[in-house]
Amino acid sequence: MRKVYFDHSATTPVDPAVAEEMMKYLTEHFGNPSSIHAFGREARKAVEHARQQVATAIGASHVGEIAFTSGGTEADNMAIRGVAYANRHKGNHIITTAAEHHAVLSTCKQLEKEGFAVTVLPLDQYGQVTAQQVADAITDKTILISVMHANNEIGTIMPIKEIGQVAKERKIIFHCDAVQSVGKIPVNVDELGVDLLTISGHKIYGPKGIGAMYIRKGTFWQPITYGGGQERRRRPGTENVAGIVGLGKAIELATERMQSEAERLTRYRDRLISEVMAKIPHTILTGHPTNRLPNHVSFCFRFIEGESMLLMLDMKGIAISSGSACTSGSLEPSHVLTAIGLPQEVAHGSLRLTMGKDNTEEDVEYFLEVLPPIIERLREMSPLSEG
Amino acid sequence: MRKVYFDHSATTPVDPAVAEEMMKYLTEHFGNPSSIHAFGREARKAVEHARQQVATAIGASHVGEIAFTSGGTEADNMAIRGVAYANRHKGNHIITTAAEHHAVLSTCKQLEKEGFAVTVLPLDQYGQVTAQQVADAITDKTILISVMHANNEIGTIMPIKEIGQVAKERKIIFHCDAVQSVGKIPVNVDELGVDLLTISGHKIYGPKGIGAMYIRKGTFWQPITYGGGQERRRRPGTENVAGIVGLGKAIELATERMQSEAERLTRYRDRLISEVMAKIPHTILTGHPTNRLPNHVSFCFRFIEGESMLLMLDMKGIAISSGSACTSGSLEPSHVLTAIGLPQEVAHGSLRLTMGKDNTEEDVEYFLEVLPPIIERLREMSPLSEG
Amino acid sequence: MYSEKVMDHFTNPRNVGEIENPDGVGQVGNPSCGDIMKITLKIEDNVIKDIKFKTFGCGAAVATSSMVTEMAMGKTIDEALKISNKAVAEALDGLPPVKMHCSNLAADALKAAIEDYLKKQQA
Ligand SMILES: Cc1ncc(COP(=O)(O)O)c(C=O)c1O
Ligand SMILES: Cc1ncc(COP(=O)(O)O)c(C=O)c1O
Ligand code: FES
Ligand code: FES
Repeated sequence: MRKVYFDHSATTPVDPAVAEEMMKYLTEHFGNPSSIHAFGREARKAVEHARQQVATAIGASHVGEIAFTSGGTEADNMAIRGVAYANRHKGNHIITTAAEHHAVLSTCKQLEKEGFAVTVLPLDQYGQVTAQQVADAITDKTILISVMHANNEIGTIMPIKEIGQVAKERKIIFHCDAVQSVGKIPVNVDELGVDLLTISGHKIYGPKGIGAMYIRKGTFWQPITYGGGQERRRRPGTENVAGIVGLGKAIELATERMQSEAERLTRYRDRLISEVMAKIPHTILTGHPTNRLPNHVSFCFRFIEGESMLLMLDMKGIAISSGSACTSGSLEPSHVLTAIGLPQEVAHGSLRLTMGKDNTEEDVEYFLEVLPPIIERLREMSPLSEG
Repeated sequence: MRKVYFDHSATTPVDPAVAEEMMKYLTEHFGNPSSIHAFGREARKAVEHARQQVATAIGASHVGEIAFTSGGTEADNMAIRGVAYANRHKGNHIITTAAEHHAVLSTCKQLEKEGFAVTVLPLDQYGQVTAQQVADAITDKTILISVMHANNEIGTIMPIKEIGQVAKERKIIFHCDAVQSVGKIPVNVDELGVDLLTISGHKIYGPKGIGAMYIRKGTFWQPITYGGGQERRRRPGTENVAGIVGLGKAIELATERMQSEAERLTRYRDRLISEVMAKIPHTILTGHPTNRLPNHVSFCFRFIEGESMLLMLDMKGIAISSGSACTSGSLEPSHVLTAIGLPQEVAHGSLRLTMGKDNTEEDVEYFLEVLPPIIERLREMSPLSEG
Repeated sequence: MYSEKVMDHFTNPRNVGEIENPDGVGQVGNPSCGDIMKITLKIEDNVIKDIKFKTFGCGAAVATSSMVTEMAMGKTIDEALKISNKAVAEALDGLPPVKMHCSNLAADALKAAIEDYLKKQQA
């Protein structure tokens, strides 16, 4: 059976070139970067090389502005709580959006319990907030703005540059979760005007369990875990050398192929959107129709439920995801789908298709062939369907 | 030149069998364990298999008592702060020892800033505390005892079982950092009577950047990072599947070879101790002479400084470490060496030799041949030396 | 995640559809999770002669619906009323814990359909 992986926003395979690099640092050059002997120095060199690769990819002026973390979630936690605690004397107000990942929203919720005040900006129907909304929410207690670059569920790209200008004018620290955008669309910390940025390895053909936080020189911030002095006292624990090497290589490769991949996948994306909308009635495109990630397609199909769709597509060899409640284990549909105004029963029928470097036009055609009869069959089974 | 790696307490090479397992989960079975399609299910299965391997290795009754972390440091942070915050209503007192790793001590120091009271038990000349010391330190505000199983710098093994009994009698939660002992000496959570236990992958021929926290069912505890619901809501973030698989395999292999390795390395250890002590005057054995890790040898050589020794040994192909200030980057010698009563100038001359599975008797002989002239040369250079 | 039996009933659901002019109709739904099950019955001499379902929901919801129709077919009303949600889950070799509460409503739908039939009989 044909196997088509269409779930690159969930995770990606490690690029063979990345895996090869990592392998060397697992077995051969296995030293602890803190050791001063030859094994340690070899590991240290690799870590600093990777740090340079990450800095270059996102246009950081100083290589020391990159700290490696155990993933996007930890970087989000570090950025938000680290800024909040370090700036408590100045104020307690944080601005974020309803589109953010749980790593940001749950962290903000926790901070609320600890006495911070959080404004969660509502989204328009496409999942965007405007710089004006951000500006209007700022008070003299505001210490942090956190807005994601591109949304994982609906692919919409936020006006980060404009928000960055507002943040700069009002002198407020600005964090951006760029987990989904890095390697797919240009990310330059100076052009975007961000002070902290979150990166995750496993979304860009690097390994899981590694990420990075960019932190602009001079930003008021403090660590949130305690231990050894690694990562310039920003993040303790023996460095995940192989993971760091993998992230460095992965972000370099992703940057190299970004433009050509973006063009190729945008073609697939637009074909998928127009053909699905044409072939299948009662379909809603979620997210912005054009201002979205090149590899990202997402719909809601009325009258049916996401998990059933997923299972049927899985039996046809297609791996895909949904924001349906039944797939989340939480009994509630995705907060993003609700925030863009979809009623619960519609959100249940969500489907997300995210393409990657190994997908071909044939994969797209296979999907377009397989999907309609599945939707039809599920609608026949559905008591909601008009028939 | 002969290459001898004698720094296994700092880190270990990944076992080729472990690396091979990991490789599969980097490239081929790369799914996100939270995904419900075939790729996700494959990854989930691997994670749960590894969880079982860890549970089995430490004698945990329930596989759900294991949560994977990004390493020993994160597990220590999670254990200590998670218990402290969750039990704040009962009391604010924590008992620990001067032997602990920074991941424990710095965390406790941070908790002191947050209003907790911490008793740091002093060590005897061998680096031990007694169960009686622990018992005497308990107050009606005590909510946590944290004592490491074996010390990384001097190899001394703590009377965990006896302390566990005290903790149980007094109904106080007991955490044990077993990073250095797991895989080297028997670790059974029920026999030791611990409620939380810290494990790190890279000390047992697994990868860096992965660890585990054992948490006994029913223990009052709360998470310290926020995000998705992974690891049964204990530790958010996409699971480091390859790392988890590596840790599972590594702990299984370490357990299998534990007894034979312990016997073999104890022979090397005792030979090293007796020959070095006999050959080199003004040498102090640090840590307990017998109640110490089988692979662990540590000395202080008077009148000389650790970093110089390390560099000279490194030029002879021997990788080894020191608790000297000059190697730590902190300008202070190891807190453990100070805590066992060594004067600063003696602590400066510390050397730690930690053996592993690939070391041979020839490595031991090579070291015994190379070390004395190095010490002699450095002493000739030293203004402190009596000549 | 799902047992082979669940996947079998999900892949080849038995008795899908809606009976025309049914003797009893039952619809239940769990608003928090969003699954809705509708069962229609044909009853003769107190025996379930035909039963069909329609379901909006996850794999477990489809499988439990299918299973309950198979279990109820040919049974007397009294026997069918004794089928519990738990029995349906067991007949499927179990459901994942997260699914136990939300997707396991098929027996309730069956009960609702039978009660609807009994009410119509009284009228
Ligand atoms: C937007 C966004 N932020 C953060 C994360 C968390 O990253 P990680 O899985 O590396 O913890 C993800 C992915 O899961 C994401 O899509
Ligand atoms: C006793 C002890 N605890 C904790 C740690 C920290 O573990 P990790 O390096 O995996 O963060 C180490 C090693 O560095 C250690 O020796
Ligand atoms: S003598 Fe140079 S750092 Fe200590
Ligand atoms: S219908 Fe939602 S979990 Fe089953």
